[in-house]
Amino acid sequence: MAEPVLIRSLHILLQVLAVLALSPLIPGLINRVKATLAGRTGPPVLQLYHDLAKLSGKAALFSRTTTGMFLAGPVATVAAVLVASLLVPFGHLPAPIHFQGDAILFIYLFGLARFLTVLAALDTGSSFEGMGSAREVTFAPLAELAIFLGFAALAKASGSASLSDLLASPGLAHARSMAPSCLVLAGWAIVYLAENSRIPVDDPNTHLELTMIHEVMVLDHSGRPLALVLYGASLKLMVLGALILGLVLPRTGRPWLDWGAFGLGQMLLAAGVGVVESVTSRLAMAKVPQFLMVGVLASAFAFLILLV
Amino acid sequence: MSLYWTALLLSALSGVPGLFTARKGGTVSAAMLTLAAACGLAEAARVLSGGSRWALQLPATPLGAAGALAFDPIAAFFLIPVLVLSACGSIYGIRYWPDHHENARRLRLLLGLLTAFTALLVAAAHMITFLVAWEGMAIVAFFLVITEDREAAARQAGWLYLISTHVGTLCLFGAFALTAGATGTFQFGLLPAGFATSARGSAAFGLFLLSFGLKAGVLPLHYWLPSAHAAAPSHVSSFMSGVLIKTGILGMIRLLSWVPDPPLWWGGTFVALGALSGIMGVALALGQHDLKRLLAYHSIENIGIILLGIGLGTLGRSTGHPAVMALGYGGAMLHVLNHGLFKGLLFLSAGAVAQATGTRNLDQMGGLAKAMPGTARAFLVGAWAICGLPPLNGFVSELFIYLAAFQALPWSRSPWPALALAALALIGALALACFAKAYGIVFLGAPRSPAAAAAAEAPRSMRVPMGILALGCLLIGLAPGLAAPALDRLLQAMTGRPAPPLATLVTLPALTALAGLLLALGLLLRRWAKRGASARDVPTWDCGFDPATPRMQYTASSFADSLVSAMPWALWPQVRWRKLTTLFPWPTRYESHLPDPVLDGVGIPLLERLAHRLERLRFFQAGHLPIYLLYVMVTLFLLLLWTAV
Amino acid sequence: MFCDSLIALTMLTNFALVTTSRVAKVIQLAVLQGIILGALPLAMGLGVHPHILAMALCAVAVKGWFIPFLFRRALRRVKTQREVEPYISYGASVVCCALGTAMSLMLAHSLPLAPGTTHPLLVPAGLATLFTGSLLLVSRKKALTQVVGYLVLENGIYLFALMLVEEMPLLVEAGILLDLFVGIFVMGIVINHISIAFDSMETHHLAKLRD
Amino acid sequence: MAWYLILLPLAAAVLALALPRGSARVRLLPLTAVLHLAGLLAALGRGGPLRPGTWLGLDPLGGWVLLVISVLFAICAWYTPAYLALRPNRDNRVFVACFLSFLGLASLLAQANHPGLVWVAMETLTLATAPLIYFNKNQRSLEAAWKYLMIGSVGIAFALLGTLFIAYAAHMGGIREPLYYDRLAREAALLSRPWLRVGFILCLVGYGTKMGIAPLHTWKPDAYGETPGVVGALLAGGMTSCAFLSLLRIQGLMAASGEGPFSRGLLVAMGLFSMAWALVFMVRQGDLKRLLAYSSVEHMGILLFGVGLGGPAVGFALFHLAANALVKCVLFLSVGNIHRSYDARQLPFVTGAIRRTPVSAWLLLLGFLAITGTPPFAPFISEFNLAVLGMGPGRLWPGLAFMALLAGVFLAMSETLVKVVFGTPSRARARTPYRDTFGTTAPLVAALLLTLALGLWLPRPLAVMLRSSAAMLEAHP
Repeated sequence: MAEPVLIRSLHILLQVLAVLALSPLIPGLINRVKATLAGRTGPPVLQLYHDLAKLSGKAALFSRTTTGMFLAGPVATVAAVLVASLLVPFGHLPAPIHFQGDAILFIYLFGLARFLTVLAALDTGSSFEGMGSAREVTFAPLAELAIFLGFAALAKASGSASLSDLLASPGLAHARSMAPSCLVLAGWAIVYLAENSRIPVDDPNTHLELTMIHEVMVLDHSGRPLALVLYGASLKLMVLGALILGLVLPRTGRPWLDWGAFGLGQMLLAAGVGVVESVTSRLAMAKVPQFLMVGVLASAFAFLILLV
Repeated sequence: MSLYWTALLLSALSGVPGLFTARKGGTVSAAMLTLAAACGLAEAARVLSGGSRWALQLPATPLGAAGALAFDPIAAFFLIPVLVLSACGSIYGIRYWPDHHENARRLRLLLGLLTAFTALLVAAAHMITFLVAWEGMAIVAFFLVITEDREAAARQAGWLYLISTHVGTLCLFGAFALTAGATGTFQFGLLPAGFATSARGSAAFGLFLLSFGLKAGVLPLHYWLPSAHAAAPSHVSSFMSGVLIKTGILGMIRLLSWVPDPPLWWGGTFVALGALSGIMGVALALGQHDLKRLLAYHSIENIGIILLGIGLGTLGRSTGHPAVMALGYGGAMLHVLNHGLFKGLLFLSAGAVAQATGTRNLDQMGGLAKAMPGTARAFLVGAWAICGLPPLNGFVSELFIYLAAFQALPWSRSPWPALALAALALIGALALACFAKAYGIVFLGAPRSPAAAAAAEAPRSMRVPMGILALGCLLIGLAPGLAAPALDRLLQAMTGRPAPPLATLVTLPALTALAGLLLALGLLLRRWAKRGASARDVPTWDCGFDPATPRMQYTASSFADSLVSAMPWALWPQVRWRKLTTLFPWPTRYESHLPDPVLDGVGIPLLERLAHRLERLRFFQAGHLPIYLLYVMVTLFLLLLWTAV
Repeated sequence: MFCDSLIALTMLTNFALVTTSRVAKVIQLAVLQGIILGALPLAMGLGVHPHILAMALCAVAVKGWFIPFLFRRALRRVKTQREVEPYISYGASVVCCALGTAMSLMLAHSLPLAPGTTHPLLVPAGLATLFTGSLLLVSRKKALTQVVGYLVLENGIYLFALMLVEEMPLLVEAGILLDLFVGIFVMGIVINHISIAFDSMETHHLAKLRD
Repeated sequence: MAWYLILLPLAAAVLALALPRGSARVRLLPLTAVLHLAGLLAALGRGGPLRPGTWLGLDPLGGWVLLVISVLFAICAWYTPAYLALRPNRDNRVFVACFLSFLGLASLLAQANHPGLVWVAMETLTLATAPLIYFNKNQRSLEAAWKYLMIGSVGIAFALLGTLFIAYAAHMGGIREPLYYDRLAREAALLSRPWLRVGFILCLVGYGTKMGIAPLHTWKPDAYGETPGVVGALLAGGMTSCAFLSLLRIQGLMAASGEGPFSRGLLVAMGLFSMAWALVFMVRQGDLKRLLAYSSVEHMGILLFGVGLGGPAVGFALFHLAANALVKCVLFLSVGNIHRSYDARQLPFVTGAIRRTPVSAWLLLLGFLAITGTPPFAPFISEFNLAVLGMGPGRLWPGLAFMALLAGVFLAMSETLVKVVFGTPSRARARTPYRDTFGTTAPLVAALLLTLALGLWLPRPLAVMLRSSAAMLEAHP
């Protein structure tokens, strides 16, 4: 540990603050790009901050049918993603907390969030929310599989199960690992869209309950719980974005430059999502598994290439 | 040693006083089994914390059969779930299966015997002793499965279990014959080097795998398990699922401890079987409507996870990677304990639910979290743990196995580590779907039947054992460092040489810290979210139409439908409904059912056809004396021909 | 020489037995065969041993008088006297019997005989008679004919036993006599029971117990 | 030589024929049984090697088999009074006399030291048991007795021919009368091989028919099915043991003359075939007594298999003889009780026995578990070790086939038994006044406990006896 403790602490602090404070920017960016491409003015970039502030002051409605589980969904999402954010490296510095197996914990924290979100949805007794949660759990296994196969491909060289090591692998820079890394990137990009409920898997802006996945699960939330839901969604964008950026960002060797690259990367990613959402249309529900399967296969091939 | 024997005797006799009293038999039995658990756990803790182990040679009988017991860390480790679950089960049984039940006395007596036989089995160090305990346990369990023998389903389940376990025992005969042939003794011990790779060694491995696989419910040998677990009283199911099927794992561990040089393909076989059991187990669980059958299929899934760990450990051992070995075996062993705790917990709470609602059908339940908050919390802890979600114990053991797979990736030229990894990921996600369904449909939403609406909380004596098991799940999940030294000793006993300590391979304190952080954040946010203004007496969002009725809720079938119908090639779901054709259709019904592909798809039709074929041979015994005499002549003729040739 | 012709006669009765359809006739033939066999030890010059003489006399008495008596008594009680359609037709029976006799000759040929055996024909004849008895047992439908078959089977053993009767009288005589007396006696009793219980002696009545 | 072992039961049989009152006759049974068992134990205790050159003598092999039969008889005799009390309208004169003479003839057979005498005993045994099968005196039992008698007589005739062939083999070798077994075994090298081989085959078919190995067993299901359970027990445990002993004597000769490998191969093949054939008929066998009959066929196959394996397996086969006899006794008697209670013994009619005749049903279930090799009952010891030895060095398939067949048999038997024992008794079936009483269940419990005891511990003298019996069958030229 040549790195002075102070600098390291500063980096950690920066990462935590970035996650806490800046993630609501990302949905704003995406919406802005979409609006621009559609020729509209669109909501301001900071719209989500306004929404969160407004919702914090509003009364929350709790249906008669619900139990304490109803609140657990939004709460757990935010808590789990926050903890997960400590495990993923932003830029190319090691994550604030890193140890063997943090990659697994990372994924399982998302699993936890999903579990409680689904239960919160079922807690309302609404058939819409049951439908949404059924869809959620149907697509999630494929997404998880794609991520883990990507891990397998990345760990083929190091055998490490820590995100900080996995994402520090040579990646695109190295000729031999170029093709696998591209495939993993493709697979993870699909997962990124799916996990964050973006087009072509899900449409965050839809208003028809029957076609929703994630949005329909949180249909009954209002007030502060809804604020948590929205905040959690933006956190997920940021944290999963970091995972993808780890694969593609060039290594500068200078921490502050890395930070800059990371920030730029997050913005580009958001812009990319906006572009994708503008130029593609929603997939039919039955096609979603096939789309995710492409992601799984991409990751699987990445591993298989390394095996031969 | 005396503590172990005290535990054994107390458990064996725990049902006896109840035979002679009209009331309080359950309490006495629970007290004795709890005392037995205290004694046995003390002994296990002593050995696992480095205390001296003991061995005992029983006197040989004139026919050469002898017996031996050895209380080593393996035995001590496996003894823990045995005693914990039997004690919890017996306390639970006081009110769950009270004295006025037809079979209450028999049930208590048998539960004690089952505990004693299983406790004997874990310490058996001789093939005869092992077989006696093994078969004793199986037969007693058969009587327990068939407790409610007035019901045809229970009889069928019991029979299926009985024949499966006996076939397993016979395979064990053969496997022991081959190993005893190699060592020249019935005593457990190291097999000569090279035996494992020989043809006889492979045959023995195959037979062991059949036998232990049948016991453990490894797919495709799991076919007996769902119906047996569903038919048995819930505290027996909890013991069977938590402990009894693990004796198959115990057998595999014992086998691996005798083999100095397991071939590479053994590990591969374990991984392949583990992946198959895990994925198919959970996929089949998804389509179940019967709560206990659903849990039973999850036992198959968890056996798959354990096998993945054993397989990776064996791969690591064969190739000389001690870290992979320690992580694989360690994870598998910890999962044995963990699964005992959370599956025991789940079965106990499922039993409470079934008793309160009078049905095991998920689609008749709903909204029970309000009526049975304690049971709901217990089930939630179990579900949380079994999905392997942090910060509970299921996550820790799965993490070990994941790490073994990760560490095996760089050097392995085989696809096994990656398969293990992918399988674990898939299993985890599917298990999550399944338990979201189970908890959501049973406890959340609105009651789907009058019985569910009228349900009442289980009595305290049933909730206490659930609480104990839930605490166990939490404890291991939050402080896995406590279990690590015991696992290290277990591994050393198993492989005969010191393995790298697990604590050096996994940063266990980080897990504890992060779990704490997660809980703290959760509590903080929850407080914040609750502090705002709220309105509580409102209906669920109904799109502005008439209020939704409970019948409109998603059911267990509809929840799982999209997943189950995505895998028709593996699951063979059966759907019965009339397609709507006209513009103004009549009311129609939709039923989906997920039969077991091995039992209902292959096994029963095959046996049916075989039996039919054999029945056709009956014409050989058609009652005509001349024909019978002809058999005598023909036999004589053929034998003479044999002599001439 | 005389004794060889007696043996040949026995084998002829075998053929006669398998072609006869009337039950009474079958009994008569069996009686005839019994008497021939009774005479055989005398023809072989074994009559000098009083115990062999006694055995032969016993055999003749049982086979020539006692057994026919029992059979006829049973026969009187039932109507039909003809063997209806045996499992193996009469023509096929003859062929079988011939084949069996040939096989007996072959088997006997492959077994070495003690040096100085005076009547080597006894072995094949015994086996052939045994075979005939077996044939009657498996091909006939009437209980009575079957018992006759058993009697013929016994005759085959008796023929073979004559090879040993001089050297091992005890073994042979005990066996032969016991078989004759007790076996046939008990069978006669059972036959009587059958004819009372079923009013018939068709064995198809006796095929209720089956799987 | 213990004359009284033969004469006592025969005298009792004569007395039974003479006694006018049925109740007094019945009391003769346990009395004779106890005296016989005591006498036998005394004779065995006196021990000493067999005096060579005698017609009768108690060698270890015969002693072991006779001990098994005597114990079995004692249990059956203890049970019979209670059974006969349930059938007051049946005259028991012939029944008791035949029952007693069975014991006398079995004693004769076990002590006979001469092939002819063995044969004579076997033949009379057949005849003495025929009236037992006809006890019910109806058309069905008559048919069973008829088949039993005819098939048995044909078999026994072949055995006589086989005995004569062996005598001729001795004659060729220059061995004169009397052909004591001990003498034949000593001079076995002189026997003419072709005659000996054919003689063995004939005896295998002959005594095999009496034992009831497939496909010579066809009388068995009918005979066991139509007799009272107690006769079934006596036949399945006692008479088959006698026939097996007769065969073993010949097998001893074969081994001593160096023809062991030939005969052993044959025995293994016949044994496995018997098990397989029995299995075919046990599948979906709804009739309890027939099921037990086929189980008996299967266990005869196991005995042959064990003897055929040779070496230490012979001892376990002999042990299995005892184990099988005792457990068969439990099974037949409990099925008999259930039959009494339901007045039926087929499946759709007999269900839920555990609720009507709880003790008998439990005994049936435990007996079934015991016979299928569940530890710690005695059959486990033999079946496990036979499986182990069947997979001993140099061979794998006999053991595997043996185990596969055991598994099949378990599957087939358990299907019927679980249906019979558990569930609810059918309402359509009227209940007879029969209830489990001390007299009809205690003997069974004793037999089961004995089986359990044998499984856990074999007294040293018995073990010695077993070992020297096995040695007699494993003599080398």
